[in-house]
Amino acid sequence: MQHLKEATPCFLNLFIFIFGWVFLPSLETELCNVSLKNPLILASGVLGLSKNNLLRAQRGGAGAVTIKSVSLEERSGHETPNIAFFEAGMLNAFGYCNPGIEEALKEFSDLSCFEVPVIASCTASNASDFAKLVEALDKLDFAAIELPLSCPHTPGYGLLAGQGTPEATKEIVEACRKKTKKPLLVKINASLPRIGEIALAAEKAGANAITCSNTLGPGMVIDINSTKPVLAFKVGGVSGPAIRPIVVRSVYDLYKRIKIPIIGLGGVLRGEHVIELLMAGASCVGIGTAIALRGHNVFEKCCDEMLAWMKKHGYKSIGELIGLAHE
Amino acid sequence: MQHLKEATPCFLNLFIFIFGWVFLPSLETELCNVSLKNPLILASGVLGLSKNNLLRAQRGGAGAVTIKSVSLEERSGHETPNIAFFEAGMLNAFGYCNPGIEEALKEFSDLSCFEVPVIASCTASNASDFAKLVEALDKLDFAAIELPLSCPHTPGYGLLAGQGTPEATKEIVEACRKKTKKPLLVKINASLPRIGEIALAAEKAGANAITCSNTLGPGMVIDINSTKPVLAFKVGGVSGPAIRPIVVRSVYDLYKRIKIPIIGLGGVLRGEHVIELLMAGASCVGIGTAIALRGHNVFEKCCDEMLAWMKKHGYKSIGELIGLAHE
Amino acid sequence: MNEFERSRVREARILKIEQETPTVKTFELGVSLDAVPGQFVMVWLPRVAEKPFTLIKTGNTIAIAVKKRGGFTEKLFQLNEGSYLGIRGPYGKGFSWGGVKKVCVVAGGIGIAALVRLAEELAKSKVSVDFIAGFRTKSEVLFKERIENVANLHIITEDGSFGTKGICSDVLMDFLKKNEYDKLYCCGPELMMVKVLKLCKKFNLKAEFAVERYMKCAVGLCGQCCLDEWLVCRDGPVFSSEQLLKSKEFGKFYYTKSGKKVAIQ
Amino acid sequence: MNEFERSRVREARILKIEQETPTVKTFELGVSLDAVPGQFVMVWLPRVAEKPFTLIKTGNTIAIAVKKRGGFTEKLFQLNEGSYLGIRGPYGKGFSWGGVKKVCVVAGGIGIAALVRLAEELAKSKVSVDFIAGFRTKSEVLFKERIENVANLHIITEDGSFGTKGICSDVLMDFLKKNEYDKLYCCGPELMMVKVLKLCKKFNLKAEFAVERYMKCAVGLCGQCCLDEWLVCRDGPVFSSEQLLKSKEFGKFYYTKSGKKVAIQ
Ligand SMILES: Cc1cc2nc3c(=O)[nH]c(=O)nc-3n(C[C@H](O)[C@H](O)[C@H](O)COP(=O)(O)OP(=O)(O)OC[C@H]3O[C@@H](n4cnc5c(N)ncnc54)[C@H](O)[C@@H]3O)c2cc1C
Ligand SMILES: Cc1cc2nc3c(=O)[nH]c(=O)nc-3n(C[C@H](O)[C@H](O)[C@H](O)COP(=O)(O)OP(=O)(O)OC[C@H]3O[C@@H](n4cnc5c(N)ncnc54)[C@H](O)[C@@H]3O)c2cc1C
Ligand SMILES: Cc1cc2nc3c(=O)[nH]c(=O)nc-3n(C[C@H](O)[C@H](O)[C@H](O)COP(=O)(O)O)c2cc1C
Ligand SMILES: Cc1cc2nc3c(=O)[nH]c(=O)nc-3n(C[C@H](O)[C@H](O)[C@H](O)COP(=O)(O)O)c2cc1C
Ligand code: FES
Ligand code: FES
Repeated sequence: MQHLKEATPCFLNLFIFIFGWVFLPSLETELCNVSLKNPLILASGVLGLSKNNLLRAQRGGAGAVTIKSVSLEERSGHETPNIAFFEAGMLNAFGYCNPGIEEALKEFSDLSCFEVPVIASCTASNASDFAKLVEALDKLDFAAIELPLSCPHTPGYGLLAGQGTPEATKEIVEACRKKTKKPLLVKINASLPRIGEIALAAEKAGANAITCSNTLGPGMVIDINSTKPVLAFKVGGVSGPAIRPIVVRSVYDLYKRIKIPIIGLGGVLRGEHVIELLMAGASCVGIGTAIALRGHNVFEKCCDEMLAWMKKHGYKSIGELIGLAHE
Repeated sequence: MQHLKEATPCFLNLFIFIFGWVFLPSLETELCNVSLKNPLILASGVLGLSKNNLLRAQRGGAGAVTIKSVSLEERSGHETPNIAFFEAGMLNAFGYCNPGIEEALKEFSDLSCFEVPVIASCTASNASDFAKLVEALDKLDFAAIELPLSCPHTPGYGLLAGQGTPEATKEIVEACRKKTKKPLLVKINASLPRIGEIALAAEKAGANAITCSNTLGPGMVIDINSTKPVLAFKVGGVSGPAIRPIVVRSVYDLYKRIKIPIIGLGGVLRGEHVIELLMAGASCVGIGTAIALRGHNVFEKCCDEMLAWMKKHGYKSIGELIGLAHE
Repeated sequence: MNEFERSRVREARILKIEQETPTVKTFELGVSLDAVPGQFVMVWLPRVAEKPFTLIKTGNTIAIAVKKRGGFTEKLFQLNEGSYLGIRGPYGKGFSWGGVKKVCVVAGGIGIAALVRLAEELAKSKVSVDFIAGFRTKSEVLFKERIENVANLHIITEDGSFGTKGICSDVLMDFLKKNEYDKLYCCGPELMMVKVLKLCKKFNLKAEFAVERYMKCAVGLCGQCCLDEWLVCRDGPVFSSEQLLKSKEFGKFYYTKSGKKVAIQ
Repeated sequence: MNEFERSRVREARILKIEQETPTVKTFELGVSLDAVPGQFVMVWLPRVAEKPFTLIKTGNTIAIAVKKRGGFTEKLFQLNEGSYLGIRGPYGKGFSWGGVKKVCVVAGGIGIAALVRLAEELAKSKVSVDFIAGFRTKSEVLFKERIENVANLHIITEDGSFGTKGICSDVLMDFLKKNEYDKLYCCGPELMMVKVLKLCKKFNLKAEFAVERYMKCAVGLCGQCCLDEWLVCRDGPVFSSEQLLKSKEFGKFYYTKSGKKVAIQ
């Protein structure tokens, strides 16, 4: 009897453990050998100017956070208005405002306050400047470095510097690859018809993952009462719900063409949208604009929605969902 | 006295006439020398299978109507689902279902029941087939013929046949130009980065107007509960509010590059959206998807909204609005 | 919620399947939906197709009655309970019965699916209902108990194997002679509906008919389902006798999957 | 209405301009808007820029008080009645005054713009208000009548040309010694607010401060307006003394247009 009495709680624990293992879904995952508590990544340029900004996103439940893209020199960016809204999303044209690499190196020199991986992002007009930035960022504790070759609204950068081609992608990624052993993420633009070739070029040149997508377009919103485009720069990149179907299709296409993982990004508002991108083939999913709608804990909210859906439908892990729409 | 008594109503009439002329805005306009009672055109593929369909749009207030694109042979198109919705618009992949040119020639042989111009639309896989279709359509009473070189979801046609390049555009438009004196409208896709060059090629080859835009993307909507893309063809062209800013920007860009008029098309739901596209540089504005939201009299509703806005802001004619955002 | 949100696919797994007749199964689906009798939903079987079906039950769960005809319905018949279906809708304009006291309902074959909820709603509104239901043969008789509960059911079979032998329109003539109705409701093969419409005209009786056309979008965009200037998905599927008497296509033409206009035989 | 709709630019033509002091003009704008005192709008002058301004009037029309500082405000000063402005908002968290009976309000310079509606609302809630308003010199005194109507106004000028000579924080010390307040509200130059915060701590008085930071998006996306982990556009501009006492950046750092962190002098 004594024997049994002691054994009971032990059995119970085991039972609870097995029960939990069998029935409770987990959101844990990994990207380029970096483990993440959930697949949600704060998109570059949204918050991310300062460590404090990023801490806020961490507190809001992000699985990883990305800094705002930094350039060699300080840039104050385009004049305001930098954003314009329409009923299905928004346009932005900040023009890569950022304090420059020197300030960024100071701001992000100590990342010990982060419990989640911090991803760097840098932008330049040519391959050698990209390489310089990557070399500098390599020295800090970033988990990975993202190269946005796809901004649609900053003269001298991204698409407006002709970076949205397989050739330019190859050149830039190769130059950066020499400067770091950290995972390199290449951010592309789903607006382009040749994304498959661009992603393949990045993969061949040594990129470790593709982020798809930057803002689309560009687009324009005209305020008819003043007869003027709202944005000071007139045009801006489209983000939010409006772009999600195009991003889903792009991720779906890339999943068939490349072997490196994909970060799906664009128009995610809810946990169900995260799952949609995972099923299309994304390994992780970025969130930006949704913060304006659902607050800084949108990550937490999406996680709750994902867990509820996974429980209801009997999925236990993120891995089961990735690429499921291809089957 | 007698003299005066008789004169009064005459003065009054004159006064009312002048008052009307001074204060009441007019929506009348013209496109390629065809006069229109308002600048709203039923988009191709939306209704347009039959004369009856088009009569419904005419009754709903359209200033002109376009038939669904017709091909040489009968096509039953893609399997259903042909449409998929998301919160900011929809995707369609009908795959150019149509009864073929022979049936179309019967259906549209007598257009005398129309009070508004009827525009033909035809689609083919190559320039010589396009020319055959244009030759056939030229015989009927269509006010113009539209060439959609931009469908993103039908193998063998539009973008999936490589028609979205300046070279292909030139070849197709030149071939069609030889077969008709009617205005030729070339429909392009704002998803493409080179729309300026494509439109210029069309203009040089003899096109009389550019319709911008076809559906964007393509995009994909995945139903996460079944893990499957909703559309039978998996991907489809995006229409509705989601695409409006990209269409506005494209029209704005084209207005600076080409001399022929532009038909702005994409995401228009309200009169204010029509005015936004006119200010961007469109001479006329197409409406498609909005019918699903606001019914077949969406044209009438948009006209009312335009008139109310024009009255409030002191505009008297459509001509005053075209390109206003460029000033 | 705008029309876009409303038209997103919803999960509607099959809760229960019943073989009602050799060619008809009913499917109860796990999704909650309200709709007026006569409205329909688009039913999607992933990787197969999406087709319109009338709702024979609404509320916390919904149900449809399906007659095996071609590729899609055959695939539906192979499904088991628990299988995934997606639905969107409800779409269309349903029946109306304001101010009526005594009505006649005429159903032909699977057309009864559009009328069974109507009969129940009419009974709830204390309307007296004569329900004439025609089938090919005894084994095809559908919803007998459900309709007997709410209406005076008169079953007709073409081969006389059950109820009166004959076709609906013949029997209807008798009913119209003997009774004073406020309104008539009808759904069935189009040529039968044409006959019923003629009788209604003769007896000066107002009526509503549920019409079928090939449908693709169900939101009034593709033009596929047109009947004269109307779109069946949006202006119908229920049309009034006044409308149909003006129609040049009712009973005469419909449009195939490609949009080709063909004659109804 | 979602946040996207809410943030679309609205036409807000200038109805009335008044030169209040040599450096401050008030603009009444033709747009209807409700907002809590302390909330702000983004004001867009096409082809110039878009900047944040507190609402000093809400309802059928709104109004802002603008101090001429740099490029944008200079352009605003050149406008005439009838000129076009666009606005979006209101944004941010305003002041709260649940359960208070007697309060002290401390305004420095144009900071009074954030507090004038608060004083009026407090008066409506029968709260007794001591309002200390500091200005550089007599000609800069703003909203004297409006505030005298609803509060005990104590004007202070740095050069003594009107009211008490001195700075707000000195005078405030006296008030705190002589009165028992339930809460204090403050807006003004940040270094002045730091001093007021210290006094509040000393007297164990709860307080709320309206803080300024460089703003671009106003919807919590760009990170430009951050104060520690908070975003002034979304979590502020009104912060509680508890929050600010924990802050490592209040009174010390802000971020310039490029996002560069610089010290406040
Ligand atoms: C508003 C409406 C409500 C309907 N309600 C029911 C119902 O409750 N029960 C029921 O059994 N059937 C109903 N139908 C018909 C049903 O949609 C078709 O029987 C079904 O689509 C047949 O598909 P299939 O592939 O099995 O047959 P097929 O061999 O493809 O076709 C058989 C017949 O069905 C018609 N059909 C096929 N596809 C469609 C389509 N997409 N839209 C319309 N007709 C089509 C064809 O005209 C053909 O005559 C309804 C149709 C409409 C328009
Ligand atoms: C929440 C909030 C409410 C405000 N309410 C008022 C008000 O009611 N009345 C008023 O006169 N001023 C108010 N301001 C400040 C006002 O926005 C700036 O004074 C104005 O933008 C100065 O612009 P400028 O181009 O004329 O001057 P600049 O020469 O560009 O700058 C002068 C000062 O204004 C600040 N400033 C400039 N641009 C911005 C910006 N986009 N966001 C924040 N600060 C900026 C700068 O830090 C600088 O110290 C408010 C600011 C904030 C953040
Ligand atoms: C305000 C804002 C600023 C952005 N800045 C950057 C940037 O600096 N670098 C970058 O790579 N992407 C930038 N982006 C793009 C986002 O990272 C993201 O790719 C895009 O917004 C789509 O995602 P969303 O719909 O979830 O916002 C920015 C987006 C927004 C809305
Ligand atoms: C259901 C549907 C069918 C369409 N079919 C065609 C077509 O046959 N030919 C064509 O040129 N465009 C076709 N289009 C594109 C439209 O003409 C239009 O360019 C596009 O939908 C954008 O406008 P909207 O947002 O107002 O719908 C179709 C669009 C829809 C929604
Ligand atoms: S099914 Fe498309 S219009 Fe009716
Ligand atoms: S102004 Fe952009 S986050 Fe506050």
